Amino acid sequence: MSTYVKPYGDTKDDGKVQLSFTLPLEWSEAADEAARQLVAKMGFSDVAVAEGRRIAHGFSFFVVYASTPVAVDADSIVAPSAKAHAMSLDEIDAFVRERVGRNIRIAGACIGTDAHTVGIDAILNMKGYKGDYGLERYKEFVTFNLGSQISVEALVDFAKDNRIDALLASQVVTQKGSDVTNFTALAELLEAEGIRDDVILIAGGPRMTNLLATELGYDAGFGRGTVPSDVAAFVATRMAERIARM
Amino acid sequence: MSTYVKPYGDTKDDGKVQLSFTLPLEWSEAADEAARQLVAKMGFSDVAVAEGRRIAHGFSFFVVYASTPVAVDADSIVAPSAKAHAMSLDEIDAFVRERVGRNIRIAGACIGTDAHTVGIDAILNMKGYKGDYGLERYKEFVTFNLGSQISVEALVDFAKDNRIDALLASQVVTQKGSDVTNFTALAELLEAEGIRDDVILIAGGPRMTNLLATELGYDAGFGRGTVPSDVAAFVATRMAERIARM
Amino acid sequence: MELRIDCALVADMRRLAREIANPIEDFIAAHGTVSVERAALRLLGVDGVGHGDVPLPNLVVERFGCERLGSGVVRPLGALVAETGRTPDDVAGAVGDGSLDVALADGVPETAARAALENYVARALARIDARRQERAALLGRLPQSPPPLLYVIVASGNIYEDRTAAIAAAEAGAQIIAVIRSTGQSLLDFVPYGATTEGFGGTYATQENFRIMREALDAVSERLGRYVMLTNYASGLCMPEIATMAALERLDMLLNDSMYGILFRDINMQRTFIDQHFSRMLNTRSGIIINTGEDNYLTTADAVEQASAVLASQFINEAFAHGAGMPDEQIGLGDAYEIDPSLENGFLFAVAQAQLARQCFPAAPLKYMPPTKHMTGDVFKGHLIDAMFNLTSVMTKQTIHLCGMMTEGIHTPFLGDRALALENARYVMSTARHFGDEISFKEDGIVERRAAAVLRDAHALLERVAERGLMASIEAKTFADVSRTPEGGRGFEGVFERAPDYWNPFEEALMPLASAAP
Amino acid sequence: MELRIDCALVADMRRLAREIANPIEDFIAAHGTVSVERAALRLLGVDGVGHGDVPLPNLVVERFGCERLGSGVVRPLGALVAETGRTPDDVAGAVGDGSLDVALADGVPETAARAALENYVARALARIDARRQERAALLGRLPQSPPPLLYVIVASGNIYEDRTAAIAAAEAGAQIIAVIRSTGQSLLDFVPYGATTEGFGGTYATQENFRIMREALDAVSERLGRYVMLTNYASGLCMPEIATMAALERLDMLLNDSMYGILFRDINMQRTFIDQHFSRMLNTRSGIIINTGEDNYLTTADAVEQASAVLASQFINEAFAHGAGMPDEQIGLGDAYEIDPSLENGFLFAVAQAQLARQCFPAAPLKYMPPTKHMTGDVFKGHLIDAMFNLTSVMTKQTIHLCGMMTEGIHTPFLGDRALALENARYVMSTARHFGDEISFKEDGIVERRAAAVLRDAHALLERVAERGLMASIEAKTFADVSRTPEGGRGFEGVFERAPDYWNPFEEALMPLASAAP
Ligand code: B12
Ligand code: B12
Ligand SMILES: Cc1ncc(COP(=O)(O)O)c(C=O)c1O
Ligand SMILES: Cc1ncc(COP(=O)(O)O)c(C=O)c1O
Repeated sequence: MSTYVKPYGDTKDDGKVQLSFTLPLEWSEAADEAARQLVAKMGFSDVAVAEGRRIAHGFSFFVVYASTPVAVDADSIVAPSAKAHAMSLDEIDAFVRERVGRNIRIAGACIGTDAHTVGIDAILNMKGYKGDYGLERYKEFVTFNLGSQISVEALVDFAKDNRIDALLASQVVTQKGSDVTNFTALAELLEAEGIRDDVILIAGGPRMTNLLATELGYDAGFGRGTVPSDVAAFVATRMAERIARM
Repeated sequence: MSTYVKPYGDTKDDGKVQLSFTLPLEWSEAADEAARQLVAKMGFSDVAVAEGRRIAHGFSFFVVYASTPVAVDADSIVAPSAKAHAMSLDEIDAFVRERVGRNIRIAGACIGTDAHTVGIDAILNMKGYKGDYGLERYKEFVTFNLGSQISVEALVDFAKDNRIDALLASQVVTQKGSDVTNFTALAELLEAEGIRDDVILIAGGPRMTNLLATELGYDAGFGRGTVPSDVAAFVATRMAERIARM
Repeated sequence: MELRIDCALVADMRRLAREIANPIEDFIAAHGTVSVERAALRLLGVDGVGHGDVPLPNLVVERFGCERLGSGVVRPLGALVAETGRTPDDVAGAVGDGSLDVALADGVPETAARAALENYVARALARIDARRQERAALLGRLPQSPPPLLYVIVASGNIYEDRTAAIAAAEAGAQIIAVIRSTGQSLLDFVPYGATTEGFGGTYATQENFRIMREALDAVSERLGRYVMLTNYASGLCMPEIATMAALERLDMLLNDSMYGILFRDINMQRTFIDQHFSRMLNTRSGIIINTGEDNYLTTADAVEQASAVLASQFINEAFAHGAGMPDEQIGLGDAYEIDPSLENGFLFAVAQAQLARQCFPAAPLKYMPPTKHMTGDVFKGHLIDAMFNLTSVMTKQTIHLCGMMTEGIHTPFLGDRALALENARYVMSTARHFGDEISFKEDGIVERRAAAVLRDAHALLERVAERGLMASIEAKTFADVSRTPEGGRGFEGVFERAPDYWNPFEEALMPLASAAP
Repeated sequence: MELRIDCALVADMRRLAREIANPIEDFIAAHGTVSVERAALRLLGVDGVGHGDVPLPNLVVERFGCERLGSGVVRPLGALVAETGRTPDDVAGAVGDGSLDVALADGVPETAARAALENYVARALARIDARRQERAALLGRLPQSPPPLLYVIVASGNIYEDRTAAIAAAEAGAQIIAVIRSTGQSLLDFVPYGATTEGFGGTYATQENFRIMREALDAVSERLGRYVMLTNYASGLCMPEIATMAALERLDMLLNDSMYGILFRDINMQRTFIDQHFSRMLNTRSGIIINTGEDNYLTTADAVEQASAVLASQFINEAFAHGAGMPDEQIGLGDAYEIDPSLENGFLFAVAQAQLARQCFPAAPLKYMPPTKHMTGDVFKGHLIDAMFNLTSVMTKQTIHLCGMMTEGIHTPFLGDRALALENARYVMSTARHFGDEISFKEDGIVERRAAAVLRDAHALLERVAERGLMASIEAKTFADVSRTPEGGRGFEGVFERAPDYWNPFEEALMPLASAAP
């Protein structure tokens, strides 16, 4: 089956979209017209330049409403969430005891030059995030928080030296694609060292999606709004699957 | 010469655009992905779904930043403003006395079912708009304000009966293209009655542009931010041209 | 956050407003309108359309009214009911299509005609009361969030898209849904029939549309565990009929102003005064909160200058509402945040005005309208102006809060616009929830001086109106800078002088409430 | 809008902060750092890079410092200047590339070495003073708009794009431009050289970049008729050198905190304390306003809990600034609007904190940082949170107002984002311009109780720190929940004990100012 969806303004399939942008043009009626033509050239119809104004010498800002003819087939989009397995802390601990039979060793870090530790700390630290305890609080996890600006090499060495089961990498800075570069480097180094299959590899950060993470060769990816138990449940379930397969 | 311009985020030609829209989908990571694919399908690259969230049962709202490959040639865009002739009230009156040699008779109305008189009143009424006196204040204009919800037929009849030189039509409601429909009807009726060339025909309203007005067969169009002297100057200059041509 | 205001002046304004209303109410008591008659017919169960899609109530009034409109149309209808034993609706249909000779009514004795309708009248009132009790029960079981009650409009022009939008808005936090009606409906001298999917800037107010929306909102109220209110417009040439339909379909509020139609729609003033009186008696009985239209003074003229007109109008609206027996709790007096955003300290002026209204009408569920006039295509700026409005509202404890849309300057709201508007209101009102309780104003500062000036000017305005009389004042451009004459404007042909035997059983039934008024 | 606060407590906090600073200042007086030495070299005119792109000041310190760093590097330089008759810059170049034997310095008598530099020292100070006078003249001729002074960042990572952005921002109303430097520059133990077009989240702080921006802003200041200020970071391992460059290029403000590097960059605490002292003496002389970094307590932890840490840190920063001779007018103490937008009455808490700072530090140009932590991808909501921040700022008369960006949760600001942010601030601050003057707070209400609690907690915190000592307190996780040891962290190797003959002519010159401090 396929369900094509379009943006919804006030009527099904009207395709209404709001856009805003700056053009390097001094404002004039011609600049408004340039904005209109630009948006029309993008493929929109019914282009209304709602606002066009000078914001500085040689720059104008525009707010535009227009209709897109584009639709996507919502049914064909597969973006399974890594958060599928909702379990509480106690349930997860019990699950690990029963189905894994030993502690799970977890290491997390902000990799590359990234120093935004608040996100990974939210997942790892005892106190957790939004009322959800962090992984350190779980009885069946042994957790290492390596902190910020950890090179990919250092993290892989740590994993080898400490028999880590699950590696958690965070990237908050995304400028110039630095997040993807660093995540890729980590996955590749693990492959090169021949230990990729020994660890559950998890990526996280505000722009991360599970889909992107799997494309990058990770087991899972977690984005904005993640709470620790989302991650804990994933790790526990995935470990159990591995144990079962062995 | 041609100067291709693209939206400017923080670097020349980065093509950055902000979009927002609603999709008729329950929120999930797949809905975020649908939004991403939709914007990619519109032709944007570097699509970042900055925000995706449920706003109601079966509806999600998205904020997206992306880069467009589209550019427009700013130099090729001709959208001459009708506001070109900056003159003060006294200058305009003097100009009319000298170059037209008689009073100019002006009639204005909100046509069709439109009852938004504030805009046309701003142009016509004595007190004017933003500190700029209205056309009624000009010594050399004889002004008729017909008010709101004036049918195209009534306006044309009035023009004929009162030897009107300049006809000012306002449309504020634009839903379902009603403005264009009414403006077109007025221009066509004037043609049909054979008096199109006897009047200076002017369109106005918040979504009007001079370009659109000329496309609709008007002498000029005035949009948001118009002050009465813009219109007065245009009418006076155009009248003088006509007199000179005769 | 009390302002020090001159309470004696306030009391005197209330006295002046009553003085202004008195002669008008005398006039009302001696006159009737076709729309009040049609409302009575609707209450008796006359519904549906006849030949040429003309609503039955209109057809009946036309038939009966040609000669003896002054006596009202209910008596002849009652006579025919007595004579034929058929229901009023049936009789109306037959009268409408000409299959029943209206002359048959002539011979029926007064008492028989009255008696024939007794049950129908009682049933109508019972149905209204039942609707009112239904509402009370629902509000008890599904309590609303505390005020300011967030109110949004739906205006797609298609009742089914409006329904989708209304449900979504309720889920996003709306507590009141207004279905905007199509441009110009107020000038129609009949109420369209059935579900409608067209209209400009809204779709028609019809009884079926009311029903569709009420049903949808009842369902969503149950789902959300809080009652979501529905509102529409009892305004224009069919004001009393809409009040009737709203009573029957359990709307919770109605836009209803004593002078709006006169000033802003050029509806005849006699017609408007009579219609609003009957509408308000009915609204009182149905427990419907009215919303007055003072915001309209501000959208068409300078908000700083019009402030005193707003306050004066609020007092006049209150007086007429009281005159129709309406308790303060149902009188939603209007105001709007229309001050020019570029005015330095404009926010202080808006706070002064809103707080002044709050103190002058402590028990009224004040209705606060959002910025509209100064909203441009810059949706980002617009969102901020709405935020300052939201802040003013929560600070001054407004009751009915119309959420401003960032796209006000562009289009009727999109579904997403409404969600953002509600988010705006919820955020600002939560983060500054008790700010108003925390502060007091500098004595004789900008805010207090402004409030005092507005009060003084409004008092002077009411004095002038009381002296000259309301109708003459309206003619003399006292309000909104327009002049209307007592015989001018739309719908004057539908006004009649009551004959000594004029009879309207609903007026009779609702009257006691009116006389018991404060 | 005064809060009733316990003035005795405030006075006692100031006393405690001094008590805390005293032993650290004694420590500072007995120690030096490589970066202070490099700053002295820069002041003497040593600039440029040598072999391997290493800056000359670094090369010189390396060469001279290997044995006798404790005496400072200025004396041997002076000796070589005396010996060779060449300029300090020339000598440095020759020392750097090894073409001049440093042993030559050994025989030169103390007085000769000192005398050789006298003119250079005087010239450096004269240049700083000239820059300061230049600023004063410009401010006189091109007066700024009244505070809150709107401050925006540019952060494209390319100094030329940053220049474009800065000019545009100034035209859109910005009064202060901060050029954000690349991630991690604070951890470099040298200052990069020349114009730079790369970096993450900003480009490098270099003297040439400072010059480029200053020139551009001077031009736009003339065009706009109001002086536009420039700021950067005197923070990290090169704090004193950046203060030097800023003095020479007429920056107007500098981020400069007495503990930020220790807590948030794991820079050694001894290094930081010494560096900040010298930097502040220099900033005092150059008339540069410092901006402290209390906002950082709030971005990494709960803002409601950290409120007292912010206030305590403000007192400590003030004490150290006073210790360096800095007058109140140059001490831009920090705070931020980081309260969770979903917290009911969060706005009241923010107002309480901001007003508290205003009253504790009446003469300080308070720096107010925008919401960042709770900003998400929802730019519409973000714009509103920024509006409430803007309102708080104008109400509580903050001086230096960093404009929040609706896109804070997404990317470093676009040119258009900045324009919208400035529009937001201008609108809110104008429409509510005198609101703060108009109101007073309920006695013992939510706002006053909150302020009192924060004051009490901050006092207790300062008491504990005074008792334990600042270094030990930092080790014991008193601030920002991190522990740092006196010998730990980056840059400790650059700290040295002063030899009895330690000589730094600039310290000597700047000292009198410091002793004349309040
Ligand atoms: C706080 C902050 C800082 C603090 C960081 C302190 C610290 N110890 O972390 C300080 C002040 C040091 C800082 C510095 C910088 N910052 Co900063 N910072 C922020 C800010 C305001 C909040 C980030 C945050 O803490 N969010 C809260 C947490 C809880 O959310 P989160 O990180 O998304 O984490 C959640 C999920 O993503 C997920 N998650 C995250 N990681 C992981 C990992 C795993 C394994 C899993 C499972 C889940 C997971 O779970 C978390 C909980 O739900 C953001 C703006 C913003 N509002 O987002 C800018 C921001 C991230 N910073 C930015 C920049 C540019 C910088 C600097 C480069 C500035 C400069 N020139 O110095 C430096 C870079 C420092 C460095 N080397 O990385 C930019 C990044 C732009 C971009 N998209 O690339 C932002 C977006 C601000 C902006 N608009 O410019 N910053
Ligand atoms: C005030 C107002 C009203 C008042 C009008 C009172 C009156 N006497 O004019 C009332 C309350 C009656 C009203 C009613 C309605 N309104 Co209305 N209204 C507005 C509002 C808030 C302001 C318009 C305004 O006065 N602007 C100020 C003037 C000065 O600006 P302006 O009209 O653009 O005029 C300037 C220029 O455009 C130009 N200009 C205009 N005309 C002309 C003509 C000439 C010849 C020239 C040279 C220049 C010129 O010069 C003027 C000065 O610069 C706008 C929202 C908004 N912020 O724009 C909605 C708005 C226009 N209304 C709207 C709607 C839908 C309606 C109703 C249909 C609602 C309803 N269902 O009843 C009715 C329709 C009534 C009708 N039959 O037309 C929509 C229109 C949507 C659309 N794009 O189609 C808007 C945009 C609101 C919204 N977001 O939904 N409205
Ligand atoms: C009191 C009142 N009635 C009615 C309306 C709606 O307008 P109309 O009468 O055109 O339906 C408004 C709109 O502002 C109003 O304020
Ligand atoms: C006082 C202070 N210095 C410096 C910085 C900049 O960080 P870095 O030291 O990484 O350049 C900040 C940023 O928040 C700060 O507050």
